[in-house]
Amino acid sequence: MTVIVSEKAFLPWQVLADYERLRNGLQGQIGAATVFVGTLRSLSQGRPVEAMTLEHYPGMTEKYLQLICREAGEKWQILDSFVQHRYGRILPDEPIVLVAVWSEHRESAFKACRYIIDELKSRAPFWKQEQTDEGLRWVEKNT
Amino acid sequence: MTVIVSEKAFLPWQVLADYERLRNGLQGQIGAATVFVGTLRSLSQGRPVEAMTLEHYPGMTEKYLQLICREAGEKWQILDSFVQHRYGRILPDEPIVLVAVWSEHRESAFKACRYIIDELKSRAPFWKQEQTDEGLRWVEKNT
Amino acid sequence: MSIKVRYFASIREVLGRNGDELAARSGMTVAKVWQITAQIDAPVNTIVAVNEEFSDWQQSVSDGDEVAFFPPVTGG
Amino acid sequence: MSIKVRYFASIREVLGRNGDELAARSGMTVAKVWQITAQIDAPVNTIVAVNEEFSDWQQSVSDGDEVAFFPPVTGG
Repeated sequence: MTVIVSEKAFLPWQVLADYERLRNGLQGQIGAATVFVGTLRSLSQGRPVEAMTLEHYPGMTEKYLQLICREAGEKWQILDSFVQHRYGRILPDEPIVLVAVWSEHRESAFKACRYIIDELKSRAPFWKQEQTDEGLRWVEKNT
Repeated sequence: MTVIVSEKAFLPWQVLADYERLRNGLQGQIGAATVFVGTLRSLSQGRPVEAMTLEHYPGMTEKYLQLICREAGEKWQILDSFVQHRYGRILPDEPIVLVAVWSEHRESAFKACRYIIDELKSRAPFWKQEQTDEGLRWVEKNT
Repeated sequence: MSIKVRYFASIREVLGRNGDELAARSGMTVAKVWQITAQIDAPVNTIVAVNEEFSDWQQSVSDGDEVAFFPPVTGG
Repeated sequence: MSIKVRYFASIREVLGRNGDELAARSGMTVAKVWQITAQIDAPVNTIVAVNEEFSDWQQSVSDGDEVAFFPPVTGG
């Protein structure tokens, strides 16, 4: 289980390739991997988005991401999980969040991956501020 | 929508990085990507698996994978889908299948990705033959 | 009239060949194609496809059709 | 007794600062901490956390606690 909260942009597929290459101990066990990547779209409620700034609560963010991953591991039989989430300034088409879950069978991987992103959206202390042609505005509700 | 059925081993994260890099026309639209990777485990029903040979029905395989992806696109609002599936001889820890779906919102991406892998397992004409320490045996039922 | 018959996986192994070529009467069913070419009882759960589409034993075949017999699929 | 108070996102902006340091009486509630430091009504839906855990307005705080106020989260 690994949780990374970082400001720098990341390439999800590169991150996963590196993570799997360096991981020890699950040889032969993994039958399924499920991945979710959330990316910044360039339209929000019909207005063009120039950029987004993600504020977060350092410490509490990591704590809740780890808690959510642990909960997923208690609810479903999974072998490993990985979450990377950005903060700071993000441009359209840049990834915001990456969630990956590995398990023996696909049911657990799908369920746990979905659980982690859903819970992250309702419990991890991040706040999005969009920069549109009307200026800055706080996103008030997650979709 | 892209479907690839091929004999050679592939690296799912590399395949996705290349596919996204070369894709045109969805700039700013994608908010969610969901990916499933199925990998050969080294244990099957308690016996060590040395290798697996996947037989397929060339032509019908591609046709059904494309049909299933089209069906997913009719059922959910998705922007793109990608399936790569191997045939031939596969070793433990090697990927067998990769499914990826891109959409504006995560609900469609998760549902469509799950649909594609579930339907693939029941309708795409592939047959697994495992090589264990007891010899070769046809896998009779998908899990 | 000619029908191309294909066998896959365990059915291919049981019959010892990849397929048959059948000179056939018009209106013949898939079941009849199996009976003439395989000459054994079809294994339980045998799936049939006509021209690369899932079909059934009562389906009539036409000149040039490809008929395939195989066990339940196990891909993914 | 000292309480560290933190504000995030729109609440930080409304109050014009990142936080406050509060010398406080023992047994003070989170609601009281807000009242003393923010001195305005809390925006509807304000979320509170004590020591990096979701909490509520009736929670009592202790010396050294960190109390945070923020709007509903919108990550992911």
